[in-house]
Amino acid sequence: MMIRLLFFAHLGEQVGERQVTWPHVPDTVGKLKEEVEARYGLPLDRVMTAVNEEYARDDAPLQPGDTVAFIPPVSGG
Amino acid sequence: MMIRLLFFAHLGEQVGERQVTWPHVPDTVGKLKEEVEARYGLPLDRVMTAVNEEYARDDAPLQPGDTVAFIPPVSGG
Amino acid sequence: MTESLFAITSEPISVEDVMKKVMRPEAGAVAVFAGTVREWTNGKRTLFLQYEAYVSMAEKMLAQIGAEIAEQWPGAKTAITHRIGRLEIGDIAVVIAVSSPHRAEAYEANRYAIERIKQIVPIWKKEQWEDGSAWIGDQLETKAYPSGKPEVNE
Amino acid sequence: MTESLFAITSEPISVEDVMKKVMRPEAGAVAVFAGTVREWTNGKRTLFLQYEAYVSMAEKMLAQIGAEIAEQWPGAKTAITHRIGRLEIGDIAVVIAVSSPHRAEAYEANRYAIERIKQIVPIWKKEQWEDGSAWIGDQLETKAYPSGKPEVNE
Repeated sequence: MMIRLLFFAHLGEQVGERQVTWPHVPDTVGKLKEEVEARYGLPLDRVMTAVNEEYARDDAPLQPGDTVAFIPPVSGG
Repeated sequence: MMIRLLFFAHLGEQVGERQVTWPHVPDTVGKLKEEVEARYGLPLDRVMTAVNEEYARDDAPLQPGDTVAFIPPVSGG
Repeated sequence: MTESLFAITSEPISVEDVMKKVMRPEAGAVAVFAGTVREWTNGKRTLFLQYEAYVSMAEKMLAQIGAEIAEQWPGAKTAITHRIGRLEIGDIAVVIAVSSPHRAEAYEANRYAIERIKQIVPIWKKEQWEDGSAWIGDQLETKAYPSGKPEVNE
Repeated sequence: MTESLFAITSEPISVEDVMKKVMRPEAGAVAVFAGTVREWTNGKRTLFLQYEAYVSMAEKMLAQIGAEIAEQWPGAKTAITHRIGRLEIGDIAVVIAVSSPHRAEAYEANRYAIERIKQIVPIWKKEQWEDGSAWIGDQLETKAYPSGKPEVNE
């Protein structure tokens, strides 16, 4: 019962890893964000979240095996 | 005392030549257009005129040695 | 390919060659427009096109468009190449490249350029359809000039 | 170069390859945008850039932009390639090509694409200046999202 977390750009540098296995499955994206903020001391209020490569809102539910990506404001182009 | 006339696109086909030496120098572009219309039976009312590669109005004067181009509505691009 | 920023050519146009003429360290955006020979127009099939130009004047008018753009969008740099002669379906007839520090000007200036080409640059196309041919510009299938003639700078 | 219409690559981008993916007999216009690495921004000198992407999702989001364009401008066809890794001044970071029967849609759809890329495609750039470096996107020099976050399709 776990999920995979991905951290990009400055988040990857701050966490020190770009992929992390999260050992349990919070009910929602919002709950996971609170846990991640507490664990790494990262403010995630301006960070988007994608579940399995689709943008997801804080009330989106999580399932075992999901990949959750933390996506800071993008700057491509 | 002559000028050179250039005919483009369908005008060149109707006149049968793309360059013509005109044996005298009318006072203005407008006068020249009337003479050319009469000589070749060409309606020039939608045709622009350029004198020495610059667009010119009907009241523009002509000088010996000028090159006058008759420019139908353009369709480049 | 010519080094000139504004050129009429009877050879195929390299889009990258035209782009390279305007790329530079202070520009972060390049907008490019390529006009190609379309097969179908209003249900009529084109077989090929023939373009004719008053070459010397056409190059001057292209350069004038570049100057108008530099005045209207400071920092924008323009290159335009137009092909003449016989063009087949899919061939590129014109390439316009505009570079600028930021993208909004590059798009706007590029679009200005194509509209101006269709107003003031002495180039004509003759359509060869399955059932005949005609010079475009004084035919019913083209737009009329709003004022009856292209705008002349006075 | 990949055959896919929507690609993330760590290789230099060929503008003509991206264009060719959208050229077709029914299109008379191709609008292309190339975003390049600019040396100076607000008086600050960039030495080089580093782009990072969430590659699999970024390609999906590029394809989504192409689908949005096809819906909004029927007849328009889009190809987008974005480069990642280290880019030098003048290098092309992104190429967007949109073909359409007539030019207005090609310009409009192309501009829509670059604005959407900057909203929804998970790609980030890290600026290397003379006096330091920073990820762009949460820095003061970038725009804030009007709504605090990119628009999410719900």
